[in-house]
Amino acid sequence: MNKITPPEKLTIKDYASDQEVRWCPGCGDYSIVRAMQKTLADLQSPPEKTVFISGIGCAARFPYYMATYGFHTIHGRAAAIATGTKLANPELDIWVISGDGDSLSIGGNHLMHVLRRNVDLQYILFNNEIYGLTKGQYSPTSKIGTRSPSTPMGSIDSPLSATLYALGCGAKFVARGIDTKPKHLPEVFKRAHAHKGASFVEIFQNCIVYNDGVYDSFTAKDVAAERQIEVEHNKPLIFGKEKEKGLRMNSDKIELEVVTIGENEATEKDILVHDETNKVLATLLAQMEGPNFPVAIGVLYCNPSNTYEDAVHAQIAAEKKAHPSTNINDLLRSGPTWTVD
Amino acid sequence: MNKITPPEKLTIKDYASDQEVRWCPGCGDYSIVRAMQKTLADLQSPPEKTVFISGIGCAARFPYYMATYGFHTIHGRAAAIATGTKLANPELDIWVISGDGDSLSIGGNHLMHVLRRNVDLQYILFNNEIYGLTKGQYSPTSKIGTRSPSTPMGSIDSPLSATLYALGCGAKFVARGIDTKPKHLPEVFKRAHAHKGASFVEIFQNCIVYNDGVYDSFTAKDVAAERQIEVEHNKPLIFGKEKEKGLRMNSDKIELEVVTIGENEATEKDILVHDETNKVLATLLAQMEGPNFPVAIGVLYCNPSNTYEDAVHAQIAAEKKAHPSTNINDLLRSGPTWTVD
Amino acid sequence: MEGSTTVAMEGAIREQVEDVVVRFAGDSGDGIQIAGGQFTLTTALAGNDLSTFPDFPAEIRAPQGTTFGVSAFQIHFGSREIRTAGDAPDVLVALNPAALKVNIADLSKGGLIIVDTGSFTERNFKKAGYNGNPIENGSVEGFRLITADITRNTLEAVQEFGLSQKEAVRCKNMYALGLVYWLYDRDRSPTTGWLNDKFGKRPEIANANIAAVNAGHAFGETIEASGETSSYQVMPATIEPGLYRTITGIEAISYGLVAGAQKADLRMTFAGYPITPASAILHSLSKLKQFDIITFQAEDEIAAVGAALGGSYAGTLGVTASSGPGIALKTETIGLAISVELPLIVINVQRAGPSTGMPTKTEQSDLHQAVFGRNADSPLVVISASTPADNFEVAIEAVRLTTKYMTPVMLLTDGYLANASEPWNIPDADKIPKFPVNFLNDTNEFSPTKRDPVTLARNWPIPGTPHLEHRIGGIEKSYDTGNISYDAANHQKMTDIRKNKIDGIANDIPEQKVTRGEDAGKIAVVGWGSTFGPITRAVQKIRLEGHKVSHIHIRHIWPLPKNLGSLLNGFKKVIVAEINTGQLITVLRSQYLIDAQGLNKISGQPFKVSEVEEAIRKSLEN
Amino acid sequence: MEGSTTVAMEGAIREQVEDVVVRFAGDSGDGIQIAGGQFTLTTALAGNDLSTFPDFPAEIRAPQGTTFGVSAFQIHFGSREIRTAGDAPDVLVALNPAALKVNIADLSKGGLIIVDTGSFTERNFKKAGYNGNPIENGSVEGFRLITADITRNTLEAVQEFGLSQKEAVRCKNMYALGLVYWLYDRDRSPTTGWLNDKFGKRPEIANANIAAVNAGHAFGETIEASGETSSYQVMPATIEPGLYRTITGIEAISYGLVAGAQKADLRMTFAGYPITPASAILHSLSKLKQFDIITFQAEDEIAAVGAALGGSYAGTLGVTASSGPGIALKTETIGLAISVELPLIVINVQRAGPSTGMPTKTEQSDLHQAVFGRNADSPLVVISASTPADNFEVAIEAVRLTTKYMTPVMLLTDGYLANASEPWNIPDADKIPKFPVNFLNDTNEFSPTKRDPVTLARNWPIPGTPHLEHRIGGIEKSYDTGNISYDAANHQKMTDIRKNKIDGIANDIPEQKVTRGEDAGKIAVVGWGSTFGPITRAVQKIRLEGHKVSHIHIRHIWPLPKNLGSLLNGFKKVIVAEINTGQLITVLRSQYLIDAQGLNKISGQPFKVSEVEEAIRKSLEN
Ligand SMILES: Cc1ncc(C[n+]2csc(CCOP(=O)(O)OP(=O)(O)O)c2C)c(N)n1
Ligand SMILES: Cc1ncc(C[n+]2csc(CCOP(=O)(O)OP(=O)(O)O)c2C)c(N)n1
Ligand code: SF4
Ligand code: SF4
Ligand SMILES: [Mg+2]
Ligand SMILES: [Mg+2]
Repeated sequence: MNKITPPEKLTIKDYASDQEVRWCPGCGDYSIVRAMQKTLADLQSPPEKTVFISGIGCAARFPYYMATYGFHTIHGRAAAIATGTKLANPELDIWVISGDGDSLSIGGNHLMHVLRRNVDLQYILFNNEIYGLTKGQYSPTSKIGTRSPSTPMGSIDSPLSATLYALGCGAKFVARGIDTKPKHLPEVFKRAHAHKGASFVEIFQNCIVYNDGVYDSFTAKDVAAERQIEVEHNKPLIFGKEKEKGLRMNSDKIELEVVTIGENEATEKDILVHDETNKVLATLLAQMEGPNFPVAIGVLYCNPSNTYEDAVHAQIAAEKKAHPSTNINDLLRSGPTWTVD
Repeated sequence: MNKITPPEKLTIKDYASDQEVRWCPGCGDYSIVRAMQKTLADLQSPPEKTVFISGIGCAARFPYYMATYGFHTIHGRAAAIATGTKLANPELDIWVISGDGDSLSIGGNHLMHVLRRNVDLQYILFNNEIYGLTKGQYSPTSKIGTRSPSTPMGSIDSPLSATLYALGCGAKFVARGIDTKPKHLPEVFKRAHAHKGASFVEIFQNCIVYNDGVYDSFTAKDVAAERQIEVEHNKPLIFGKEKEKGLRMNSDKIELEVVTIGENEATEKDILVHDETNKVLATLLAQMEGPNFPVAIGVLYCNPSNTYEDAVHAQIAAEKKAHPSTNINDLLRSGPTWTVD
Repeated sequence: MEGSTTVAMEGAIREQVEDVVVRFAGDSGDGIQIAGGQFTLTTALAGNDLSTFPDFPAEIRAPQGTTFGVSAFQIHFGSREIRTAGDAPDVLVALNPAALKVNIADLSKGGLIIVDTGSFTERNFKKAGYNGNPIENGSVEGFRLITADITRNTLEAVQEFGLSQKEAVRCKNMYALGLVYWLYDRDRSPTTGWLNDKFGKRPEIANANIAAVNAGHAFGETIEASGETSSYQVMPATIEPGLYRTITGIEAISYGLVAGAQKADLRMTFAGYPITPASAILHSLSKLKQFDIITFQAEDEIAAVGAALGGSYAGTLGVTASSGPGIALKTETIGLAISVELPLIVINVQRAGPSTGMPTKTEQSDLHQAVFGRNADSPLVVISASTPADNFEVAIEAVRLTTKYMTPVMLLTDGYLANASEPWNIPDADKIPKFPVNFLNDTNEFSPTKRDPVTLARNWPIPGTPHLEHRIGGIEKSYDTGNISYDAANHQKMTDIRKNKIDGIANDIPEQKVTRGEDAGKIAVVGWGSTFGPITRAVQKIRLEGHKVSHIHIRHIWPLPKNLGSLLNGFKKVIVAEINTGQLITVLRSQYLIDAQGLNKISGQPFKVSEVEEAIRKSLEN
Repeated sequence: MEGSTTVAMEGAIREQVEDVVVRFAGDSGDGIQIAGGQFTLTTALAGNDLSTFPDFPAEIRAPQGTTFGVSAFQIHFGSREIRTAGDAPDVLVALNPAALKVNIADLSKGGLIIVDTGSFTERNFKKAGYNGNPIENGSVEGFRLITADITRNTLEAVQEFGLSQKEAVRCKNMYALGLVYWLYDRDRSPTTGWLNDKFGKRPEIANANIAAVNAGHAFGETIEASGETSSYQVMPATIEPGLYRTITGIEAISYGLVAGAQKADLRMTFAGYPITPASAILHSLSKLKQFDIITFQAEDEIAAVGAALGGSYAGTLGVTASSGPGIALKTETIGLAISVELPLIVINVQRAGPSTGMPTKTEQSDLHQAVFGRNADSPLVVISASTPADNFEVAIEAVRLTTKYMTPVMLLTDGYLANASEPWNIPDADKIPKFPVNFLNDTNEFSPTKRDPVTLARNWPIPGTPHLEHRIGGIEKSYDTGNISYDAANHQKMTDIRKNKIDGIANDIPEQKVTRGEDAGKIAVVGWGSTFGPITRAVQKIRLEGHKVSHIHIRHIWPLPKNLGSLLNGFKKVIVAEINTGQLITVLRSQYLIDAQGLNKISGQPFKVSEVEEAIRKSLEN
């Protein structure tokens, strides 16, 4: 075996593989892969213990571009495969990479179960509200009226909210990011990584070819400050160019409302403080949509609980203690036997 | 064809098929089938237009016992098959019957999509927190610690809440019932039936063989009044033997609390009035669990919206208007042609 | 009973018989399987060879007394080699009218029926679909009969132990067992011991059950004394010396997997989704966690095979098990496993289909699915077990091949084999050769698709290994680098490699042996899987008549043993007996262009020996 | 170019050639498919016979200039019958260095290369993996060359129309097209008309493109005048009279389904889940809603086939389409359809595997999956299309069989057939026989499993019909009543019925015809699906040399035509040519015990005529 001395500190470049990137020029995926490489460098994640597992789709090509372990599996099943990998070796640091079709169309059930079971991995969903790889059909997150090759008259089914779905599945960590926020996104990734258990991150990602500008209403530079709210635990839920707006709870209607501080008797005291352990608040934040509400990004919910693989291995350890013999001959001879001679 | 004059009014018996019922004696499914037969009789549903479509499981045997059309399909796929049936013939009145394994384990994804799309059918989930038909393995709704043939040391994964899941999937109608409430259950069924769109009903059902008494903590006669709350639209959320308890919103913590009217300054005015169109309230109600909270039953959420099959057929109608010819020869000759002679 | 002589015994004269088939039958709540299990153990201890067949009702707990709620357990035992659970019962124990109704047609001519008259009520006749009492209306004509009010007698016998009525009635099965113990002169002490063990914490129940066994036995002695009926004796069989146990197919397969993983030096990731009759493997492995086995009940079959493959990816032995419809769902992922060349064992406990079919009934109809049932050119290894105990060896073979060749292995067993049990000469596990896996950690000229020049298996670098970071996936990959490749010539090369790798395994499996008979001759009866018993017995019987008929039983279905073609060519006729409409025969005909004829049965039941015999006779005549 | 003579033409001397293969290639953003499409239409209008093959890159939009972003379109046209897209291009249009790099190896000896020197920059050489300019460093040696700065010339030609730079550059493909129009003396007016139509709302774009076509053409005339190169002429082919159009496989299959549904008097429920290359059927039917077609993009393949089956249950024609991995997911539900005996058409647009494989490349490797790929004994009908237009007829046949026999039908087509196009003598739809479905509404002795005594098809009572309320499901059902049945004899009977029903369809399909050649002879080359073109051309060529070689092309894969066995027995040798490792051959060998030999290729590419020829020659020699 060659003796390779690892460099003192791994840089962003050390996390990039030698494979030519095959996304369309201008695709939002480029910035996400960069954000991920930055994240790993910031975390100094050991490449040999880091595994990217993906399904199928443009997003799912992601593992090829990382100089870590990677498994490009089949459509919709990455969560299930990753569960097996994590159970088999809890030491591995697993990131699942998936698209909105991969995760929420064919793979919705596996996503639900990996979240419910709370397997310790990071599940990153690139939501471009479209099927990129198969050339632009509408997806379960596409807005009503989306014209696509399979819906030439416009789509008619209500889109699923990835984040609300994750909360409904019992996820213990739910966050959101945007492809074009190179500073915010790595921070979200790091929070997801720090959370022990299944961490769900939805990234609003622009597909320049089949769904260009689908998030412009809140990501375009000129409107971003008014249309986004970066939530942070224990910090007031304020936004706007001058941080002049905030969210207030209307407890009669049990719904949020946007207020401008100083207007209509709204004071800073009225502004809700984000509590990332409150699931109902997370639901309220996740529900917010333009044009009347800002879109919430950051960690909407984080409420750690026991992880699945820990419990699995605890049972194995207990059984090993209770039944120390692993001699096959003992096993075969358990129960009634008799001798013929 | 025989001329059969239908009786003036169909009775409960007219909805029962001639097939021998093959559930275990004492199974909760018996009362559900009776409640359904009563519902159909109350509604005078035309048997020829009524279709029961089920997956596989004890619950899924249901269609055999109804004197209507029935399709006992395969495990987890009833929602998908029913979607095709409804699209093909929107005149049919479709009930999907399923178990917790069928719906939330293998079939979770189809359930999500039928709810999201809002296909007009009633989806009835018999939740016995166990796999009955395959002899008692734990299910996605089983409580942590459930000992079963596949979890001899107790199950370790957090159960899914069927109701919260349905809400996360974007369901427009979410209700709950209990097998042993022969008066309440048909009313829930009727509300589900009246709702145009996908109606989701979770029934707490006792499996006497593999999970007996799993709901006793709130269904046992002696505790029911204290541990259940029957919610009704526009009515205050009160419960208790003397209707002396109620639910109050704590808007600082954004959570519900149980109060006793007259105690600790709690007045009737503090008690929340149920608004079945409020999704966050539905989420709060669905989250309630014993011992500190009563379990909410009845219609938690009902907020109708366009149905999928209506939109599908509206597009077809529009295209028929726009392109009235259905002559195949015209179709074949569309686009550039040339003559060889 | 094939041969019988009368011998003088101490005290009584017992008719000696060579082999007997007894079927216990009753309501599913009657404890039939327990009685059967105890009788099996006792019979094994008495030195008989034996084979058993439990037949569960499809319903969990059908309403009492109905025909579809009848549970049965059949045991065939004898002083000769026993290979099947028997064509027709010589003795039928019917604990209620429904049990009589369902089973009487199978009884051998002049067979003995033991009925519990206590359950012969008008209500039960009706439930069973009888018009009146079958004992009185001629329904049992031509059979011998022992009638006993087993219910009442049992209640009397256990009265003193103060059980509840329900508990007391539950001892009925032990009374019936005692009666059959008397009939075949069996030692009651193993059952007594077992009862004391099982109900250690509730001795009153143990004692009541023991009292019931004794009462049943005493009842037999009484009627014998009265000359009504006589009892029998079945001498010990000549059995290879060794330490024995009874083993079911499920136990054998589970133990085989555990042993195989240990031989491969691997931990195991077993992921399953419940389905009859495969769930039992999940249950059984769930209780063996101390062997470093992760058992995972997945959300569906796709997730199960996915998690197993994910487990293999991480460097454990990934295993999944299901039955036909579940296997269908796994095929896409199996294709991925073929493409990425990772170990994966897929166990199919076959059941009657198509679709949901008859889940509790057996069939061998998934061979086509195993060999051909995937999109694209996607060869894998298919092996099969032929007796309950054989599952042990086959499971180990599956582990050997999957790890040595980095290929999925499909292991075919079936509902009959899974539930049936047989006495098993317990092997010495230490003598089973090891085949430890070496994960790659050589970084020299590393490529994930580098191959062993002989086996053509790619090497196995696992996540966690420094400096071997790489990517795998289901897209076609370069032969050289493992990177994605759409190159035409490369796809040809990779397709060829995948095929050649599997074809080459023919060099690493035993040559096909002839189970019974000569290496050439008039007729070869070819079988695979659970038809082993009836075929081998039928061939034995025909051979005793002097015919040159051989039995060839195939374990390795794909690739087939190297010598199989020439072996089959040595026979004038080849009969392929299968519990399907003709599946192995498709493979044999296409591979060897042999005009094999099928013997097929698809009724959810195993072959009877007589059916196979008859087919051979017919073929001999032509 | 197989034959060429020189003829005097008005003004110029044009070399006359019998057939030519032209390949347009460039970056995926270069509009190659559009240029190809236009050239095809014009060529068809000129009276040539033709065949085309588009070859898309796997990536959506790979970085410009890379080899994996190259898109190509090949057309083979001639004055004789054309059956394939051609073995090797005679002319290669390379709009950038990467296109040259990827395609040059395929070019025929001495072929003509047209390059856009405007794209031949250092940066692009590097991206294409060239070390320097290939035109200068000997890479194009042995070929003829037309170099033109197409980019600059185009920009100049369109300058006056005031387009943006991006829009102007996009006209490059039209310039190249104009040049090739000159090369083969083509009429430009169809393209002019098409451009005016397409860009009706932006006439400046239409005009710019027209100007580019004209400029390209003019460039050709200039270099011809200078004597540098000469142009060619391909005379019209002798083609059966009729009204023609070009049709792709996708169009043909969609129209066939629509026509079939109309002939059956049924509405259609088409449910699909996107997958390359099958998605195009969903797209195409989505635009035909006026024909009472419900199109449903399901959440996955399982839901898609489920919804299709649900649609059939309700009394519409349920259809689903996918490719290998998606079909794998559908198999459990197909089993249900077999069990409940409802119509269901499953279209498999095959692609290269295993697993994700090479989604944009073609293969015929899902035949095993279609015929054998389900659990249990679960026969269904398998049919296949052999040319793009043939999909039309085959789709109608699928509708006929699925409704008449109440059975799923698997229709095999492939990526090549789906995307390729050919001229089509448009049939008169009114002459296609009707086969209207009659839903049961007779309540007399009703049972859902009542059968037609001849076809063995069960009747079709649909929900909504008064007094026919009944239950169906995947559990085995009684032959008589349709209720659940676990009876052994009944399962045998039902299994037999399912098999006999499908086997019996052999009486209702055309006998196997010989496509070319005698009904008996030395060699039969047997094919199915998209190998039709190369096989038939190869056989034609060999026959011209006087050999008794026949071509037999099979449409009905299961059941096989009744006479096929005896037909094949009439040949000394049988070669089965397939784009897989040998799948139809398995079926033929096992059915007929014929020692057929396989001709196999698995590179994601169709056969070349020469490859088939060579195989036949080799076989003739032995
Ligand atoms: C079983 C299966 N079904 C379908 C496909 C085709 N397919 C590939 S990717 C994809 C959807 C991609 O959408 P998404 O997950 O949103 O990823 P994106 O390309 O937008 O990043 C589909 C339908 C497949 N590869 N396998
Ligand atoms: C594809 C497939 N997988 C597994 C099974 C086995 N199976 C039948 S029912 C069932 C679960 C039943 O649980 P649930 O849906 O909760 O219904 P219940 O029996 O409790 O009413 C399973 C796993 C099957 N029939 N098909
Ligand atoms: S198709 Fe869309 S998502 Fe896919 S690579 Fe291109 S821009 Fe990105
Ligand atoms: S197993 Fe449970 S759910 Fe199933 S029929 Fe019996 S009691 Fe009911
Ligand atoms: Mg997407
Ligand atoms: Mg259940």
